Amino acid sequence: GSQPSETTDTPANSGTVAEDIDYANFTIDPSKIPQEKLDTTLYVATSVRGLENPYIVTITEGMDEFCKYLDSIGQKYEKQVLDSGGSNDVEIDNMKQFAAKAKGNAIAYADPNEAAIAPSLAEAMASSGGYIGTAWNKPDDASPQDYDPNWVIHTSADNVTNGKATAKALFDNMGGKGKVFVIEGMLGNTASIDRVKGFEQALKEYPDIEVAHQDTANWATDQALTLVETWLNDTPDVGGIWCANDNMATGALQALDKKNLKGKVGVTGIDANTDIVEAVKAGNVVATVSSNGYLQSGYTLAICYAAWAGLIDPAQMPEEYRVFLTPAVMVTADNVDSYIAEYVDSVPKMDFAKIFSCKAD
Amino acid sequence: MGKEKLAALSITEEFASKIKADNQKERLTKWAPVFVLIALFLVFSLILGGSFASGSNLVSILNQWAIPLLVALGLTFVIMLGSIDLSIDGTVGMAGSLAAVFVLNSRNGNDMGVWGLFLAVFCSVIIGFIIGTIHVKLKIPSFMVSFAFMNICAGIGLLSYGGKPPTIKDEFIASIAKSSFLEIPIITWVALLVFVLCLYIQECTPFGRHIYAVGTDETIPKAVGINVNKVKIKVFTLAGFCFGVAGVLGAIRLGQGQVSIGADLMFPANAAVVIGGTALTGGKGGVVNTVVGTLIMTVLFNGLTMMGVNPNIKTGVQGLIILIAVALTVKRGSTIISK
Amino acid sequence: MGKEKLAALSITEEFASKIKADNQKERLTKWAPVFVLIALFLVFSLILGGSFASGSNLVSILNQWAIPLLVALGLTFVIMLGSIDLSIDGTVGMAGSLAAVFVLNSRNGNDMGVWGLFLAVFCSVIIGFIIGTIHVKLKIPSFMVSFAFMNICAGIGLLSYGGKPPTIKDEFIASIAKSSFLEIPIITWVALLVFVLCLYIQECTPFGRHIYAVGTDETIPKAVGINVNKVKIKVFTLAGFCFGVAGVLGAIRLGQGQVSIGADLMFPANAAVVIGGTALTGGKGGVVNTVVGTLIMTVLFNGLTMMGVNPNIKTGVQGLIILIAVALTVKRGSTIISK
Amino acid sequence: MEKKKLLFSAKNITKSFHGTQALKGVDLDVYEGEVIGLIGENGAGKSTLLKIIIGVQPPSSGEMFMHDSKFEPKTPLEANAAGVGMVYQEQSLITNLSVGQNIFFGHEKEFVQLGFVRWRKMYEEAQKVLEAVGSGHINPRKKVIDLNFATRQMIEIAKVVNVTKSANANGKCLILLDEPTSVLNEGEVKVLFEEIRKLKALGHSVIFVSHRLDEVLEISDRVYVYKDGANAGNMPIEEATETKMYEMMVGHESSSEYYKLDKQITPGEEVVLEVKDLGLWGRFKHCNFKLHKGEILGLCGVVGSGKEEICSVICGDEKPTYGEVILKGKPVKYSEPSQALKDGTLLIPKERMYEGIVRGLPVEDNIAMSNTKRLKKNGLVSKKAISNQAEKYIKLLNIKTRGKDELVIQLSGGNQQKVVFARALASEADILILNHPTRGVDVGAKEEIYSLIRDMVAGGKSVILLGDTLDECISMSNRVFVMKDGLITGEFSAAADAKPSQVQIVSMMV
Ligand SMILES: Nc1ncnc2c1ncn2[C@@H]1O[C@H](COP(=O)(O)OP(=O)(O)OP(=O)(O)O)[C@@H](O)[C@H]1O
Ligand SMILES: Nc1ncnc2c1ncn2[C@@H]1O[C@H](COP(=O)(O)OP(=O)(O)OP(=O)(O)O)[C@@H](O)[C@H]1O
Ligand SMILES: [Mg+2]
Ligand SMILES: [Mg+2]
Repeated sequence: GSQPSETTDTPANSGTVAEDIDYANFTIDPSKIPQEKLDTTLYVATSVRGLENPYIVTITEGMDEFCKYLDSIGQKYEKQVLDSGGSNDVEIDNMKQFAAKAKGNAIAYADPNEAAIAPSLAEAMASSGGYIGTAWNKPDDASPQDYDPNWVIHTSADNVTNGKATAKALFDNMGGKGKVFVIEGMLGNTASIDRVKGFEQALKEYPDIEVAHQDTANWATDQALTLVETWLNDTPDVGGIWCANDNMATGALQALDKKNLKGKVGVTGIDANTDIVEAVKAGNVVATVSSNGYLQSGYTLAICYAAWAGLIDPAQMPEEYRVFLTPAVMVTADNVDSYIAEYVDSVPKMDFAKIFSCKAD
Repeated sequence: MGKEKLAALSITEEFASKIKADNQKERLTKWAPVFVLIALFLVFSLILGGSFASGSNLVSILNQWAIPLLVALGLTFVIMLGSIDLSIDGTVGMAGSLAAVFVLNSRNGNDMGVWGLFLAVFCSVIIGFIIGTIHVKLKIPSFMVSFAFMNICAGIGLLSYGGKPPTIKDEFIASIAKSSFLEIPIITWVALLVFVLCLYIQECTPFGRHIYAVGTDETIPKAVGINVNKVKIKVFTLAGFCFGVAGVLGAIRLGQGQVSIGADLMFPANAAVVIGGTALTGGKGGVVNTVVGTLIMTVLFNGLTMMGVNPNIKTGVQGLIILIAVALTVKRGSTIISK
Repeated sequence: MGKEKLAALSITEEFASKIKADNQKERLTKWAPVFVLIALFLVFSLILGGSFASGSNLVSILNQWAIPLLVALGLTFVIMLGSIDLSIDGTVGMAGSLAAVFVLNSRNGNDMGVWGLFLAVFCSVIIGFIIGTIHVKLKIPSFMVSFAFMNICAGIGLLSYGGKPPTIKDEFIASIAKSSFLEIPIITWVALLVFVLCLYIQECTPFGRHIYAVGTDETIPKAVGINVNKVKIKVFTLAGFCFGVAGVLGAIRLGQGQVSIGADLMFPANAAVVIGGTALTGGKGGVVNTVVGTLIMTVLFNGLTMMGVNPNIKTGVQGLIILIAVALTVKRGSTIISK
Repeated sequence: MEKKKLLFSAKNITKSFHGTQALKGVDLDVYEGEVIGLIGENGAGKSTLLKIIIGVQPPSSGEMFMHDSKFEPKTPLEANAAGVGMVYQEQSLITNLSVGQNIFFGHEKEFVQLGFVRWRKMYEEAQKVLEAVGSGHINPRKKVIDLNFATRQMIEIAKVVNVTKSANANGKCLILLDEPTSVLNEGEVKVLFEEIRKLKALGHSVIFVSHRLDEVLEISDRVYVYKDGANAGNMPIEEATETKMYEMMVGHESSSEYYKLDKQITPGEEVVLEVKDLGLWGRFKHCNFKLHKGEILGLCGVVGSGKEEICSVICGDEKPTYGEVILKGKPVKYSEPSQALKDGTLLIPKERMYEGIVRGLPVEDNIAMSNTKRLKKNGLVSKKAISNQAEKYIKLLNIKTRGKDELVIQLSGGNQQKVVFARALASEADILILNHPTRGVDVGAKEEIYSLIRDMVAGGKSVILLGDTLDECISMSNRVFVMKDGLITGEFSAAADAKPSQVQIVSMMV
C-alpha cells in the first residue's frame, strides 16, 4: 500500500510532486531536477534475453536514444545491456548485481524471461532503491504496487491481440477459407502461448479455415524452414502460414520460395523484422506486428528516470499509469511504406520529456 | 585312440561353428543401422501413406539431410580419434553468418560473390586448426577447448552482423537454394561431394589409417614415429572444414546468415554418428556408417513432423526412438566396455 | 651380502628423492584451481572496487553457486567413472516442474507440502537409476542414454504442467527462497549438505573407492569381484539425486516450476568439474575439486556481469577465460593422453 | 671360430629418472649374426636399455655405436632407419586395423600412387613378409582384433623384421625382443626360435630378454647379466649353466628347496569344489574333477586347450553351456565374478597390465580392492586399516616400491605382479585360481611366492594353478590334470616324492 505523502524523509515525497498531476501530458522539466542528481552517475540498463533477435536490438537502441536525451539535459550516466541468454536465473542474478553496483542510482527496463521472475527482478531493484519498469510478462497476481515505489510500471504489447490480428489478416487474405499451418514459438513460453491463443480466437470466427499442421519451431528460422518444407509435401494446397514470430516467418518464406509458392501462400509473423517488413512490401507476407521496441524501452526508462529524479511518485500514480498497453503497429501492404520511413530507415522520433506518450489509448 | 580323435574333431567343429555364428552375428550388427533405416521408412510409409514416400518428400529429406550429414562427417573423424568436438553450434553459426556478410547482403557493402563463401569456410577451417593446436599443444581435453570455441565463434558470428541477421542479396548464391541437379538439390550434392572427399581420406590415404590408429591407442603410432599431434590437428581442421561448409550451406538454405544456423546441430550429429556404428571410444566406424546414421535421424525427424505428433511429447518420443535405434545398432559384447 | 643390502638401501634413497620431486610438482598442479580462484577474486576486486567484494554480492555469489554446485557434484561421480551424463538439462527441469505441480500451486489442486519436494527428487532419482540400468544392461554408451533421457525428461516436465508454468503457492516453500541462516541462503546450505554427503560417500565408503577403480580401468575391479555394473548404476542414481535436488531448489528460487530451470546447466557444470581437476577420462579428482571448480565458474560469471561486458562479446570472453582456466589447472604431463 | 664383426656396442650407458638411477653404466657388444641373451632380476634395467637403443628414451650419458659409427636415435623411426627394430613387451598392434596395415603401419607412403594407397599391393607385400617369417598361414587382410595373442606376437616380429630389412637392405640389423616368449606356447616358441636362427643365418643379430633361463640357454650365443642397473658379467653360452646364471643374477645359488617341496602337505578328504560334466560350447567338453581342502591342483595344457576357460566359468566370468559347478556341496550359477568372490572363489588373472592392476591407483588401494568391504569400521572405510594391510604385504612379498601410496603404474612389471598377488592374499578367499602367478617375476621373488602358496594351502585354502612353466606346475601341485582340445586327457598324482616327469605330461598335451 502507498503511504500518505505527509512524511518528508524521502525526496520523492517532498513538495515537488503536485497532488493531481495530469499524467497524460506530464512533461519532464529538466530545471526541476536538482543539480546533485544530475551530477550523480545514474546506472541505466535494459535486461534482455539474448541479442540474436533483431527485435531485441531495437530495445537496446531505444535505450541509446533515451541516453541521448539524458546527454541533452546534462545527466551523468552509465549504460549497460544485461543479457540473460534466455535463462531466468541469470536474468535475476544480473539484476541483483546491477542494482548492488548502482547502490540505488539505477533505472532499468526489463523483459522478464518468464512471467514468474518479474517480481524477483522488481525485488532485486527494490532492495537497493533503484527503479524498474517491466514489459511483456508478469504473473497475473503480481503488480507494480507490490514494490512501491521501485517497480514503477509494467507495460505490454498485447500478445493475444497481436496474434489474433495477424491471424485475421491472414484469413482475410485467404478469402476466409482454406488450410493453414501454425508455427508456434518455444513450448511453455508465455509470449508464444498468448499469441497462439489469439490465433485460436480468430480461428473460431472463421469456421472454414482448417489447421493442417501445427508444431513448434522454437522461434528458429531453420526449424521453421524444415517444418514447412516437410508439410508442403502432404499439404501442397495450403492457403496460409501463421507464425508466432518473424524469425520463423523467414524460414517459412524460404520453404515456399523453393516450391515457387512465395507470394502465392500468405504468411504472417510478429515482430516486424526488417526482412519481413520488406517482404510485406514485396507482397510475400500479409502482415507483421511491430511492438516498437524503441518506444518500449526508451519510454519505460524515461518514466523510471522521472521517478528517480523525484519528479513523479509512482506510489501516487493511478493504476492505469502503472500497468498499461503500449501501442503496437500492424504492418500490412497498406501502411508498409510509411512504416519503413519511420521505423526502419530511421529510429522513430521520440520526445522522452513527454513520458506517457507511450501509452496506448 | 579312435574315440579320442572323434572327440577332438568335434570340439574343433564346435569351435568352427561358433566362429561362424559369431561372424554372422557381427555381420548382422554391421547391417543393423541399414535395417533400422529401412524399418523406419516402411513404418512411416505405412502410417503416412503415399505422402511420405512421395518424390517431393524424398527431395525434402535429401535437402534436410545435407547439413546434418556435413556436420556428422566432420564429427566422425573427431570421434574416431576418441575425442569430441563441441564447437559445432558455434562454428557452423559463425561460418553461416560470415558467409552472409561477405556476399552481397542487406547489412553492409560487401560483395565478394562465391569467394565470400570460400572465405567463410576458410575461417571455419582456421578455427578447427586453432582448436586442434590448442588441444594438442596445451594438452587440454578437446571437450573443453571446443566448448570454449563454441562460445568464441558464436560471439564472432553475432558481432559480424550486430544482431540484425543479413539477408543474402546475391542472386546467384540465393538461387543455389532452389537449384537441383537430377532432382537432387545442389546443397545435397555439395554435401555428397564432401562425403566422397571424406571417404577418400579415410580409405585411400595414410592419414586415414593413422586416425584409426591414434583412436585405438596413440602410444603405438607414436612409437612408429607418426606425428600423433599432427594427425589430431589435421582431424580438427578437417572437422572445421566440414562445419564451415555446413554453415555456408545453411546460410544459403535460409537465405540469411544467423548464428542460430548452428543451434542444436550437435546432439543429433553425435547421435547419428553413434547410431551409424562409430564408437565414442575411438578407433572404430567411419564415414559410411555416418551416412546411414544421419539418414536415420533425418528420416525420423521428417516422419515425426509429418505425423504431427503433439509437440509437447515430441521431444520425448524422439528421445525414446533414438534410444531404441542406438540399442538396436550399437555393437555390444561382453568384452566391450561402454562408458 | 652386505654390499647387496647397501645397494638396496641406496635404491630406497633414490626412490625417496624421486617421490619428493614428483610430489612437489603434483602439489602445485593440485592447488592450481585454488590459485585461479583467488586470482579471479583479486582481479575482480581490483577492477570493480568494493562492490564486488561487498557482503551483499558475496551472498549473491553463494546464492548463484548452489545450483551449479549440486549439478556438478552429481556429474563429478559420473565423470570419475569416465562416463558422461547429458540428461542434466532435462532431469533438473523435470524435477523443478514436478516439485511445483506437487505442492500447492496455481495450476492444479495438489498440496503435498514438503513431501511434494521429496517426491520430485525421488522421481529424478528413479530417472538416474533407469539411465544407469539401461546404460549398463544394454551396454549403450552413457552419452547416448542420458541424451535420450534429456529429451524424455524435458517432455515429462512439459507435460506435467501442460505449457503454463505453475507458480508455487505454498507459503512455507515459497519463503525458503528468501530465508537464510548465518547470512547464507538456506538454498546454499542445502547444497552444502549434499556436498558433505557426497564427500562422505567418496571418502568413507567402499563404494567411493570403487568409483575410482572402475573409472581407471573397469576390467580389473571386475576380475577382483567388484560388481562393476552395480557401482555404475549407483553412480547414475546418485547423480539423479543431485540433479533432482538442484531442480527442486531451482523451482523454489524461481517460485515457479519450469522445464527451462535446467537449461544450459550442463556445460558450465562440465567445465567446473574439469577446471576443478577431475579428469574426463575417469579415475581422478573428486567432489572437493568440484567445489573449487564451481566457485571459479560462479565468480567468473558474477564478475563479468558486474563489469558490464558488452553482451555481444561476453560469450566469447567467457569462452576464452574458461579456456585459460582449464589451461592453468588441468594436470598435464607427457604420460597423460588427452582426448 | 673366425673373428666376427662388431655390429652394435653400448658403452657405459647410464640412465636416471628424476633421481632414480636405472642404469649405472652398462656395456653391451653385439657381433653380426649373434643372439645375445639379456637376463637380470626385475628392475635390473633390461627394458630401459632396450628403450634407449630403440630411441624411445635418450640415455643420460654413455655412447652407442652401430656399424662403427655413432648411433644416437631420437625416435624409433631413426633407429629403424639404422637397422634396429624392437618387439615391445606390451603389444603394439592396432587391433582395429588389418594385419597387412599393421605390418606397414607408418610406411603407407610407399604404396601411395596418385594420392591413393594401393591396398592390394600392400597385402601382397604383407603376405611375402609373413611367409618370410614362417607365418604364411596368416591372412594379411584379417583384422588383428580377431587373432589370438600368439599370432599377434608373430605379426609383431614380422613387422619388425620388415621395418629393419626394408630400411637397411644391405647392412645387418639388430632386433630387440623384450620377453617375447611370455605369451607364447611351446610350439610357438619353437617357431620363434627358428625364425631367430634364420635371422642369425642371414647375419642379423638379436637381443633376447627373458626370465626363462632354459630358453636363454637354448637360443643365445652369449649371455649378458645385469644386476641393479650395472654389469654383472657376460659369458659365451658354452660356459653358461642355469645355476651359474642364477647366481650372477641373484647372488646366491638356486636351492633344491626352490619349490619348497618339504612344505608340500597331503590334502584332506573334504571336497570344496567339484566340476561335474562341465562344458562351454566350442571351448571345452564334459570336464570332471574335484578340488579338496588344502590341495594344489595343477592344470596343464597348451594355449587353446580350454584350461583358462574352465577357470573363467568357475570364477563366474562366463556361463557354462552345460554341466554344473558344485561349491562346498551346493550347485552354483554365477553371472558376475563378484558373486563368486562372495562365496570365496577368486581368480588372479595373468595379463597384469590389462586385467590385474588399476594403474592410476596407489599400491595400497590396489591391494585393498577385493576386500574394501571388510576393512570397514562402523560403516566407514578405515584408511588406517588399508595402509596397515598394504605395509604388511609390501614387507611380506618384498615389493619394491617407494611406498604404499606410489601409483602401481610406476612399479616394474614384476613388482606389479606381486601387488596382484598381495591382493589375492588379502582377499581371504579360500579357493584361489592362480593363472600364471609368477609370470614376469624374477627368480628370487618366485621362491617367495612359492613359499606363500604353500603357507596358504597349509592354512586350509585350496588352489587351482595354471603354472607359468610346466616344471612349476608339476612341482607345486598335489595332482596334475592335463587338458587337450577341450578335454581332460590325463590325471597324475604328484606327491612330494613322486612327481610325474615333464615328458609324461607333454606327451598327453600335444
Ligand atoms: N620412466 C621411468 N621413470 C622412472 N624410473 C624408471 C623409468 N624407467 C625405468 N625406471 C627405473 O629403472 C629400473 C630398471 O627398469 P627396467 O624396466 O629397465 O628393468 P628390467 O630389467 O626390464 O626388469 P624386468 O625384468 O622386470 O623387465 C626400474 O627399477 C625403475 O626404477
Ligand atoms: N610413468 C612412470 N613414472 C615413473 N616410473 C615409471 C613410469 N613408467 C614406467 N616406470 C618405471 O619403468 C620401469 C620399467 O617398467 P616395465 O614395465 O618396463 O617393467 P619391467 O621392469 O620390464 O618389468 P617386468 O620384467 O617384470 O615386466 C618400472 O620399474 C617403473 O619404475
Ligand atoms: Mg623389462
Ligand atoms: Mg617388463
